[in-house]
Amino acid sequence: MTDHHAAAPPAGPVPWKKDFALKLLADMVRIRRMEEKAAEMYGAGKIRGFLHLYIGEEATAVGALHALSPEDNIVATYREHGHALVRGMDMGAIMAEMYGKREGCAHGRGGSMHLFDKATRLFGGNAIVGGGLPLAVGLGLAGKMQKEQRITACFFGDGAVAEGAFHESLNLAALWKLPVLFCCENNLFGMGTAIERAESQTDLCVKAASYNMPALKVDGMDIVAVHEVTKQAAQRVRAGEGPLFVEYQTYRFRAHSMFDAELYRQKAEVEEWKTRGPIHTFSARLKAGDKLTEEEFLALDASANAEVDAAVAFAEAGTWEPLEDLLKDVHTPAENAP
Amino acid sequence: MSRKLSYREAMREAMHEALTNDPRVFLMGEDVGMYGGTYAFSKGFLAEFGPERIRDTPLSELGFVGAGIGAALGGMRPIVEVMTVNFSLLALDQIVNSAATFRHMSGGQFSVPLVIRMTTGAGRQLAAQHSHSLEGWYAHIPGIKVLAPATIEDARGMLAPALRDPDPVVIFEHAALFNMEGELPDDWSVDISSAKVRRAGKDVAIITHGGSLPKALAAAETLAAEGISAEVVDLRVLRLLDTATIAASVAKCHRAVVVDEGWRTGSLAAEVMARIMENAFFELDAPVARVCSEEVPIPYARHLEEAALPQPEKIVAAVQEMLG
Amino acid sequence: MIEFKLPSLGADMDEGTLLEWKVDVGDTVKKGQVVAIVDTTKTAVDVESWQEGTVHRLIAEIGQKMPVGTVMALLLAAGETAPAGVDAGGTPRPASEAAPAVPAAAPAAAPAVVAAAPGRRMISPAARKHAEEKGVDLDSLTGTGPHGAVTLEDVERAAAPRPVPTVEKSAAEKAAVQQAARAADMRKTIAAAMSRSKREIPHYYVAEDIPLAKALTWLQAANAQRPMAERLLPAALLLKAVAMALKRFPELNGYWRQENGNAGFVPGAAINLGVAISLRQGGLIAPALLGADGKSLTQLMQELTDLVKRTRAGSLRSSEMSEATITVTNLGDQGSNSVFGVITPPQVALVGFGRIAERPWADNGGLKVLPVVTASLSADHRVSDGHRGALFLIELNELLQRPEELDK
Amino acid sequence: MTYSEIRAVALATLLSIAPEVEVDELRDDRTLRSQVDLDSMDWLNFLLGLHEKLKVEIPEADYAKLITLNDVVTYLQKKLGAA
Repeated sequence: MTDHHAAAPPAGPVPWKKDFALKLLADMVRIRRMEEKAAEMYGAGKIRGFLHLYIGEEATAVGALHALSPEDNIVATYREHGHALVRGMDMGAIMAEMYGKREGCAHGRGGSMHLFDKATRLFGGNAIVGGGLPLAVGLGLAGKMQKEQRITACFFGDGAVAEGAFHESLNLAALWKLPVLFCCENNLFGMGTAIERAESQTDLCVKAASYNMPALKVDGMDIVAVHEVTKQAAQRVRAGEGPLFVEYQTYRFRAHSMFDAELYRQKAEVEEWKTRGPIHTFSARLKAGDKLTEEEFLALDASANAEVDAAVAFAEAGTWEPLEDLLKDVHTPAENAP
Repeated sequence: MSRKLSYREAMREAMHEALTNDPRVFLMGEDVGMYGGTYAFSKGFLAEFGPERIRDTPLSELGFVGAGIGAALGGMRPIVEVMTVNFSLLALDQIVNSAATFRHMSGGQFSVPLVIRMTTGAGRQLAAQHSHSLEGWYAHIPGIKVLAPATIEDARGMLAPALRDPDPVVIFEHAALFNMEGELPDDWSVDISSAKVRRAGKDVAIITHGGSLPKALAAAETLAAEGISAEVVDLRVLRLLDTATIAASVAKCHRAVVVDEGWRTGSLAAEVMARIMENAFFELDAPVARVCSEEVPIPYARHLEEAALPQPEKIVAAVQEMLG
Repeated sequence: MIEFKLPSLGADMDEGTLLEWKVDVGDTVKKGQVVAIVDTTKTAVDVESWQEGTVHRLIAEIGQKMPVGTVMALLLAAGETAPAGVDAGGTPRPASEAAPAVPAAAPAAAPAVVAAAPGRRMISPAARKHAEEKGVDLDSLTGTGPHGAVTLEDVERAAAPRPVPTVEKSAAEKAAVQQAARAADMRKTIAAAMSRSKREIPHYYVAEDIPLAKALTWLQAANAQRPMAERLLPAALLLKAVAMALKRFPELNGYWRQENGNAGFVPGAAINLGVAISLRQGGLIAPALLGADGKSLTQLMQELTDLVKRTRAGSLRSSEMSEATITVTNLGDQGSNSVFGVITPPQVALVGFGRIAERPWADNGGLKVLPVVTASLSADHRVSDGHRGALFLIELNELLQRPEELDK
Repeated sequence: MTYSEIRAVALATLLSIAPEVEVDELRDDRTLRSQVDLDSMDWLNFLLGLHEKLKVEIPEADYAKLITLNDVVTYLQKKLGAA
């Protein structure tokens, strides 16, 4: 069993105005509470199938997505509840989708691994490891060909790096200088396989460089660093420099999915990484900089819990899609063709 | 009025027209640009439409088919050319798990208006890895349409409605047809939903598609000389099968032979036979027969390849056996 | 009181076994705290509590296997005191909502069976094949299958002797209607069988004139010592002779069978002579005299008489109808000089006897008048050749010249 | 037994074998077997019926004398008379 020792927790002043900082903190807490409730509802049998939680990695999605524009395209993976929420999706629609209810964002057809939202240009979760990468390249190609300002951000894990799709997509994007931001959330494990047991080259930025693609590395637990680096990267891509690769070094505090016994890592390692947890370290830095009081934290935590309870109530009250609609939308009805 | 045209020129004309009429249309695939297309379908396009819209790709079928899907999601109308169905196996994940699935799985939010063209079939001594006929695999997948243009008219006419279709359309072009010449009527517009009776008859219905159509017509000619009137039905659309036309032809002839270059087990022929059994059971005077490729990796040597593939003589024999 | 239930522990897991409690009565439990370790089919897993409170009672025991949803422990919510004497039994109640009660799937639209084109009757292939074999005329049948299609069962019912439908009419009228219906049905059955025979069986014909002087004088002498009721007819002699002759010509006694693609002769297991019996109001049935070669003339005569009576009364057993291995038709004393019959499929031969009559007969240079019968053989050229057929008739002739040996 | 009584018995026996016969159309002086379709089996059963009802022996040798209905009745009358 290899050890991945956690560095010192993120620290230092937060160079943001208070309301912006609290907005990001609130988003992280909303994700955390939503994911905890999802775990509970899975245990209660309300959510079934597979469920991959984002607890521990919140800083990456919140920091990165707040550095992008609503017009940008987002392609994600099956660990995408946090991304969907920060992108602006209603928590009730997410919870209802995990319940399989008709009121879910995909009418209960996708479930936890396939959240879609046309309004926020979230082109889905994807249960195929690396499945989203070629799609992101295509979206980038369409954007470039239609001279649009939007860029495409593609989130994927360290596991996807081993797929052929990773090699083919990065090469295509670099070859055609497409406006694609490759956001690799390296949480050190591809399901139960530590990265050093899957990759001959574990420095992912070196991989990206082999396609002549500029690459940046950032502490995925430090929301300040994540946000600033992503903002800079997005500007370069938007300016037409071509694709860019960002490696967010992060860690998930819970099992790969519900449930695995986590035989592949030591409990001590998890505890060690928890000391670098994104929420409590950010709160501490804000408090130290007089940008957050305990009451304010409790208030935003309470509002997060209220939002979660409302989302659960919305999902519980949801209905099942009628069987008559089973075959609806296998094809696109003529009237609402794109 | 009509004019003489080869299958290749007809498809080339169709693509040229699509690229000219709609700026969202672009062609992407291996050697479609500088090389002019492996089978010269896009010769001269690069010079005329430029590298943005005639994109040579690296040998990354999963990558560029996925990119085609993404571009379609992004508002373009891509034509992705996969050199042959044999290489498309590398891109099957993107076609099955993304292209075919997006519309339904997203609860109707996203459509994928994409056309994928690929060559198929054997007969040119390319040996097992380059001689597959796997249309049946694609015709199995809900969410996409599958076409098999076998005539000059269809080669010219099918691309336009395929590009207009909001969902993915896969077009199989049989390698043996490219040099075939024929008359193209002035009004060549066609649908992409129905089968067509290419030759009327009353004693037996020979149901086939793509590269096997010329073989079926040749067999019908031989049978006519023996006083057997064979009807030849060109499926044209492999998903969604035009069951009504198939059933009507069986109802007229009461006997049917299905010709399909795929291997018989779990083949498209098997599906056509099931449709006949479900919809025209009481019309049958004899069990439906089929002429498929032998269940063997298609061999290189000419005599072996010919023995492995459906041939007019095998079709004639099947009909004679049936009429007893 | 808060019930702590065994949570669902994975997509493919319905129950778990408690390995270890991580808390004890009186401990306070915080949200997300691991309270137990449970073994699933895959592996041992830490189970956390999502509710907060103090442990009031641990219900599940170590090693207990239980379905998901079983109440494992009871917690007191913050500030709640234990109600006196309450001993909430931990009844295992799967909390997980049963699979959503969803209305039964709309039945997939059964593919509408396309009704046959007008004018084209809907007849199942099995029915078509059986009708041809049994010589049942399909046009006369109304189908009971889907959409009025004629099924195999419809044909089988038509092939077996039919109970004639009763109509409220006088007895005589009813009998007449029955008779007419039966005769009409019979005519159609015979027509179908005979046309199939001519279509499929390449007949060849051979004939032989057989002098019966010795045979008839022997018969008359035999009848003289017999009571009238046991009196023998010449037919009995002829049938016995045919049966004896067939023992040396098995290729005339059996069936032409068509089984999955290959067809061929199947020799009869016994010599069962189908005796053509005409019905009084027209029509013909050929029930079988089973094992004729092994029976005495007296037995044959009795069985023949009984067969004729039951045939004319319409009460034949179905086995008698279908077990003949060859047919013998005898025109009797009202018949013509000779008869060359049509083989009854699937048999492969038919023996015909004309009227026994006085005929001029050359006998070593002189001319005599003798009772003579013309015996004929129609046979299936796929199975035997004229040469063998002729030898059979010659054997028949010799047997009839030694009548005394036939009565064994 | 009188002639007509014997004739009645003969006709009853005939009907039991050939129920479709129109008895009143029968001509006594015409060959019986040309008016009624009786094969050798029927003829034997007809004579057997007379033998059982009238207890009269009819040897095969006498068959040639029994051509018309009249022949049959007078033959029986003679046999009965003598008995």
